[in-house]
Amino acid sequence: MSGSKNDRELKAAIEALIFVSEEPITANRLAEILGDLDPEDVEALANEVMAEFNAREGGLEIRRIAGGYRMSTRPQYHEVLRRYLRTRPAARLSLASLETLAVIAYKQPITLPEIQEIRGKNSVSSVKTLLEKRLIVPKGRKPVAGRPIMYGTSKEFLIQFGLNDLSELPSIEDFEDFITE
Amino acid sequence: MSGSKNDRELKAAIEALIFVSEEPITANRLAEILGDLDPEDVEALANEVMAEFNAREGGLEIRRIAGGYRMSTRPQYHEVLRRYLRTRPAARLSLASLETLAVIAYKQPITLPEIQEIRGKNSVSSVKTLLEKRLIVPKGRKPVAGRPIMYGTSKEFLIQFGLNDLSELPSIEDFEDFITE
Amino acid sequence: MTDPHRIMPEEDGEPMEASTGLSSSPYKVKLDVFEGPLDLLLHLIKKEQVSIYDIPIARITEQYLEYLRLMHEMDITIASDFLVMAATLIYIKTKMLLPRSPLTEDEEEDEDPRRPLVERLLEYQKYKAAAEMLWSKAQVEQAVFTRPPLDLQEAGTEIAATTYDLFEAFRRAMERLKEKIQLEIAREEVPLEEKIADLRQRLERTDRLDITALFEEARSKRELITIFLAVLELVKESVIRLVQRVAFGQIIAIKVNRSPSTTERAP
Repeated sequence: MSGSKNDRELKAAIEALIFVSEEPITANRLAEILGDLDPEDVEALANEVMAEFNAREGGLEIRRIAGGYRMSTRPQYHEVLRRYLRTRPAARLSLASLETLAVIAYKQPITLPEIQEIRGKNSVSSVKTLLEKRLIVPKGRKPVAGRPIMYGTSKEFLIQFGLNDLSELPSIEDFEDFITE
Repeated sequence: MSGSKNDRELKAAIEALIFVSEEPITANRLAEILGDLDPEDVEALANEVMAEFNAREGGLEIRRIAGGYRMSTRPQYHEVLRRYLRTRPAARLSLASLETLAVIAYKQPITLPEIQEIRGKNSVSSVKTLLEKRLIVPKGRKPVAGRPIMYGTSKEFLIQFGLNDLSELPSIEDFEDFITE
Repeated sequence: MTDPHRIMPEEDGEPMEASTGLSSSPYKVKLDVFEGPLDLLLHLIKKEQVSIYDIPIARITEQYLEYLRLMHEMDITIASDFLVMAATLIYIKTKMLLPRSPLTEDEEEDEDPRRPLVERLLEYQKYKAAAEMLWSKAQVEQAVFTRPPLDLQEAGTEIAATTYDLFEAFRRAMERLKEKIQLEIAREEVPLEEKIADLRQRLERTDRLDITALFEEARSKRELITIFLAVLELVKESVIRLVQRVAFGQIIAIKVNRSPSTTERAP
């Protein structure tokens, strides 16, 4: 086992590289990045990193996959990770959905054709997403030809955006300074 | 230090969860996922995981950020990682924006006119930049004439500045010493 | 304390860049560094090596005004904040020249007129220093990397968007709509009069126009309607008459010769 200061630094760098790499990272690649070192030396060091890391018996392990090194969780914790993935808060709304939601929030009650007129693009799937997320709700029908459904924001919408009521939505005037410039 | 089989398993699971979580994961969240455990017990275990993981002095470390735990590379390896990931340091905030951010961080919730009063200059473009970078968020309205929007720092702010919570900011009085120089 | 200006050049600062032509000026380098009146005052105080707690107000005011004059000469737009501060300085200077009121026995009421300004400067200095602290913290965080995002499917309901995002999304949609409308109006604005004039001109060169081909020139429904209206207008004015040889066939516009002596040459 290498004990020199330099080797310790190299091994730590290898560990960091394995961690950030999206794909299994090969010894050749590691050698190249670390400054044209001998790939065999680097492989020996990487194997030491792997052995020491795995000897800890923590929740993670480094394995050799497809000719490279990869850090992953140990299989026995997959159950708990699945539970985590199920419960984790979702990322942001897609830009399309956010925009559709914005148009509905500011122009409610509003029909699908009207939304599409403003956005200049098909908004069917965004409206569907927003309905599924319960951020918008149908608000009756518009008394025009075809009697299209009108949509408005829900209570869930207020909760998620931390609004007391719709009057708290920022208005153009609030951000006027930012817009004119 | 906990040595029981059960605790070892729990700690390994915590390590795995910290690894997979994209955002800093809180002790409450960990407790919930691990099966409705006492958050305080989980926090104690997570702190042990963190201490043991960091004692290795490898290329990675676990830190408390934005109220949660996060695994990341150690700062001293940034050069080699940047070479590998081909990233440049993110565009820095301008001094104007940082100054505005400092005022907001220490005086939150604060309105635009109040920020301008302290800085003695127009701060519109800085506030806009900070909003766009999600470092600050609107925090309701001030119940005065015109009901101006108040701003405060976001979770993203804590993450980007490596803070666990706002109390980790040095007190503003500490900067008094800098004045007379 | 290091000077943050040196390590961190301004990116989106206020328009204060000193222009060329005055490179010999000792002020030039400093000018592109100041952002606001408080920064300028702090700089002057430092440069003159005077105490912030006992500012020689006449001297500093004079220097401050000198900077404004210089900025003006260099065609730098002077933000109103600077003028407000100039007024404040002059006010303080005047007040200091006045003899202290002998009637005022209460010490507090007869406070140093510089005091509110000094307090503002002291307060502002703290945030300048705090900004530097934030800068160094961000430096450390930028040297840290996290795991690449795992390929996981999205689920859940919580939304990470603020009312600002919502407002921005709405504003962008409305702006797009405005642009679209303007574009359409621009296209519509091939005015009828122009179309009529265009047709008249063509009729000077030829006696007959293929209306079907004319319609095909239209790049939009709007223009098609404009052409149609122009043709109708010319028919109404008896400049042309329309002839169609067979049903659904080509429509030809034939110039009507106003001269009574000329007979129509019907097809």
